[in-house]
Amino acid sequence: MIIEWASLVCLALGGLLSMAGGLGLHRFPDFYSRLHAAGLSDTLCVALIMLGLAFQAGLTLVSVKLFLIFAFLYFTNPTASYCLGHAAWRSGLKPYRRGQES
Amino acid sequence: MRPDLLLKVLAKFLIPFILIFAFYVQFHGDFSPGGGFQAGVIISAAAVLYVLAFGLELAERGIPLRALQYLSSTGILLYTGVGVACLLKGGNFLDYSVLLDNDVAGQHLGIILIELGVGITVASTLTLIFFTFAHWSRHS
Amino acid sequence: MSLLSIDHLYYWVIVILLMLGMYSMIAKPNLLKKLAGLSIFQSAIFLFYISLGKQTGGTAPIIAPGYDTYANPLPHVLMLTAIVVGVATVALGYALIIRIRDAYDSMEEDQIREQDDQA
Amino acid sequence: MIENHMTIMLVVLPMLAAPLIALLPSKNLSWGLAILTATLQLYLAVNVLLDVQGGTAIHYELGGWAPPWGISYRLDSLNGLMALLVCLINFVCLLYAKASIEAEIPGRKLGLFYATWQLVVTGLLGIVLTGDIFNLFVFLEISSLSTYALIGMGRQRQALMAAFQYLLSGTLGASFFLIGVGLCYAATGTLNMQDLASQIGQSDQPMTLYSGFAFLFTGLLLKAAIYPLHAWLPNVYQFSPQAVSALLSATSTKVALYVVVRCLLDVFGVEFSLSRLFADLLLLAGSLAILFGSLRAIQQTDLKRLLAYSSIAQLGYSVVGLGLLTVTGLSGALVHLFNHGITKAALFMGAGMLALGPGTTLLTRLAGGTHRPWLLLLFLTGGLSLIGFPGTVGFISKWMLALAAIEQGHWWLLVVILLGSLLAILYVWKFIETLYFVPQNPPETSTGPVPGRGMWLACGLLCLAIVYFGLDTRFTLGVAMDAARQLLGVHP
Repeated sequence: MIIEWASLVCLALGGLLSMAGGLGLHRFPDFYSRLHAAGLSDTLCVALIMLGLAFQAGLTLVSVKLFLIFAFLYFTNPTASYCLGHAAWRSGLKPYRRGQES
Repeated sequence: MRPDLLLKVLAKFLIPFILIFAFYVQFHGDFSPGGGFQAGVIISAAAVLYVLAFGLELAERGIPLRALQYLSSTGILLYTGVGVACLLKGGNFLDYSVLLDNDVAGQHLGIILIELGVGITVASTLTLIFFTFAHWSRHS
Repeated sequence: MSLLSIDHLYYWVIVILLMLGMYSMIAKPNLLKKLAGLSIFQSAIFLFYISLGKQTGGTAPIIAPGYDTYANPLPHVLMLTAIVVGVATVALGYALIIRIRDAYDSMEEDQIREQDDQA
Repeated sequence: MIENHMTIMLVVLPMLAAPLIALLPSKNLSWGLAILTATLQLYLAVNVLLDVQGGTAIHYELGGWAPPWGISYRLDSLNGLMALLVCLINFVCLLYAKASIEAEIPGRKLGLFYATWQLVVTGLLGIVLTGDIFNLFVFLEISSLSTYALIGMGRQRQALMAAFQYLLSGTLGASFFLIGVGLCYAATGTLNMQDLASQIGQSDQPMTLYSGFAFLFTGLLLKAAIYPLHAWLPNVYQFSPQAVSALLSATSTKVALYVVVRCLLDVFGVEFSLSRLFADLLLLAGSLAILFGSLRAIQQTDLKRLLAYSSIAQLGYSVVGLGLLTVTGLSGALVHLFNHGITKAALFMGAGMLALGPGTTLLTRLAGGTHRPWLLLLFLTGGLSLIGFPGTVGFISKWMLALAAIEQGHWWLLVVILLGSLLAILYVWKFIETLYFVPQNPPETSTGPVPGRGMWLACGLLCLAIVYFGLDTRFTLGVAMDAARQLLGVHP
C-alpha cells in the first residue's frame, strides 16, 4: 500500500517536472534558458519516473534494468545539454539580457 | 570540428556499453525482442557518437568509406547467399530447415545468419549515410 | 457517439497526425519541412498498424509460463519493415535536398521554380 | 531441380547481382554482370510464361511456409506477361545503357548505377510475382527508392527536383496503399491475396473494407499516374538519364497498373468493387487521360516531355479497357500495357540517341536530325504504333478496345478512342516534322559521342518487336485473353 502511494507520488512528481520543462522550453526567452529548463527538469524527471516504476516492479530484474537506464541517462543527459550550450556559445550566440530583443 | 574533452571522456565510457548492447540485441534476437535491424542501428549510433567526440578523420582511419561500401554489399550477399544455399540444399528459397540435418538446428542457423547479414548491412549503410552527410557539410 | 468514444481515441490521433503530415507536405514551400511532413505521415501509419496489434492485457508474443494472452506480432513485424523503408526514404530525401541546395543555392520551392523558369 | 525455382530466381537473380555489381572494380565488368543477369532472367521469364500458358498457375512458398501464413509467390498468365515485359525491357535497356549512360554519368558512379538498376528490377519483378499484399508494398518501395536515386543522376539540375517531387508523391502513394492494406488486414486478418479474396466476401466489416479499398486504389492510381494524379510524371521522364527514361516509361507505371488490375479483379473481386460506379469512374478517368494527355503532348516543345504526356494518354487506354470489364476490353488493356511498353521504350531510346550530341531534348535544338537518318525509321515505327496504325502493336490493342466499346454499346467511348488516335497523329507528326523536315540552319554536327553498337542493336530489336507483335498476335494476345478470362472468371 505504502509502496503503491510512493510510486504514485514519484510518477506524479516526475510528470509534473516534465510538464514544467516543456512549459519552460516554450516560454523562456532565449536558447540558454530554454536549454536550462529542458536539461535540468529532464534529468530529475527521468530519475523520479524510474524510481516510481521501480517501486511498481519491486526487487526484480526489471528494476535492475530500470536502474541501468537511469544510470546511463544520468551520464548522457547533462553531457548533451552541456555540449549543446557549449556549441551555441562557441558559435557566438549571446545570452539574453533584460530589455533586449531576443 | 574541435573535439570536446567532456564528450571524449563520456564517449570512451559509453561506446563499449553501446556495442555490447548491440551485440546482445543482435545475437539474443531469437530469444527476446531484437534482431539485425535494431542492432545495426545501435552500432551505427555508436559510430555517430565516435565521430561527434573524436572527429571524422580519426573515424575514417578506423573504417574507411570504401570498407563500409564493401560491408554493406557483403551483408546483402550473406542474406541472399543463405537463401540460395537453401535452394541448393533442396528446399525452397529461405527454407532454413534444410540447412542442417536437424530441422530446428537448421532454422536456428538460418535465422542467425540472415539477421547477421541484415545487421551488417544496416550498421554499415547507416554509418555510411552519416559519414557522407558529414563530408558534405564540411565542403559547403 | 461511438465514433468519439475512448476506443476510437487513437484513431483520431492517427487521423490528426496524417492530416498534419500531409498539410506540411503540400502547403510548405520549404523542402525540409515537406520531408518532415512525410516523416510524420509515415509515423502515423506506423501507429495505426501498431494499434491493430493490441490485445487487452496481452504481453510480448514470446511463449512464457503464466501468460496466455499475447499481442498480435504481425503488425509489429510489418512496421519494422515499413520503418526501414521510411528511414531509407528520408535519408534519400535529405541527400536530394543537399544536392538541390548545392545546385540552386536555395531550399524554397518557389525560388527554385523561379530559377527554373528563367533558364 | 531449377525448374521448381524459376519463379523465385527471377527475383533473386538481380538481388544477388546488385551487391556483386557494386563490389566489382571496373565498369565494364559491372555492365557485363548486369547484362548476364538480364539474359538469364529473360530466358527464365519466357520459360515460366510458356509453363503457365493455358490457365495453370505456378505456386511457390517462400521458406516452406504454407500460404496464409508464409509469403507465397503465384504466377499465372497475367503476371507472366508482365514479368516478360519487365525482363525484355530490362535486357534491351541495359544493352542501350552501356554507351548512353557512360556519356551522362561520371565513371566512378557507374558501378553504383548498375547496382541500383538491378534493385529497380528486383522491385518490379517482386511486385509482379508476389502473392502477398504486404510483400508487394515492400517491393514497391524497393523499386521506387532505387528509381528516385536513378532519376537524381540526370545531367540537368532539374532532375534533382523531379526526383524529389517523385519521392514525395511516390511515397504518399505507397503510404496510402499501406493504409489500405492495414484496413483490409483489420477486417480480414490475412495478407495473402488469395486468402484475402475468399475472406472479403464473408467479412462482417464492410465499412472497413470499403475505406481500405478507397485508400488502396488512391495510392495505386497515384503510383500509376492515372489522369488526375499524373503530375509527377512529365518532369521525371523529361529529366532522368536517357536509359532510365526508357526503362521507367515501359515498366514502372505499367507495373503499378498491373497491381490495380490484380487488386481490383483478383483480390477484391468483381462483385465487391463493382459497384458499377467505380468502373464508370475508371472509364471517365481513362477517357479524360486520353484527351488531356494528347492535347498537352501537342503543346510540348521538348521531345521527352512530349513523349511523357503521350504516356499519360496511352495509360488512359488501358484504364478504359479495365473499366469496360469484358474479356475483350480487359485483354485489350493488358496487351496494351505490353505493347505500349515496348513502343514507348523504343521512342525514348530514339530521343536519347538524338540527344547524345547536343545534350538536350528541346525539339528546336534537335531539328535537322538528318545526320541520323536511320533513326527516322524508329520514330516512324514508334509513332505509327502510338497512333495505332495497322501492322504495328498499337493497332492491336486499340482494335481490341474499340471492339469492346462497341460490344458494350459505349459509342462515346469509340469516339474518344478515335479522337485520341487523331490527336496522336498530330503530336507524332509534330516531332517527326520538326526532327526531319524542318531545314536546319547549320545542323548540329555530331561533335559529341557517337551512338554505340549496343544502342543501335537495342533500338533495332524493339522496332522488330513492334512490327512482329503487331503482325503475329497469337502469343501476346493469347496470353492476355487467358489472363482476362481467368480474372473475370469466364470459361472459354
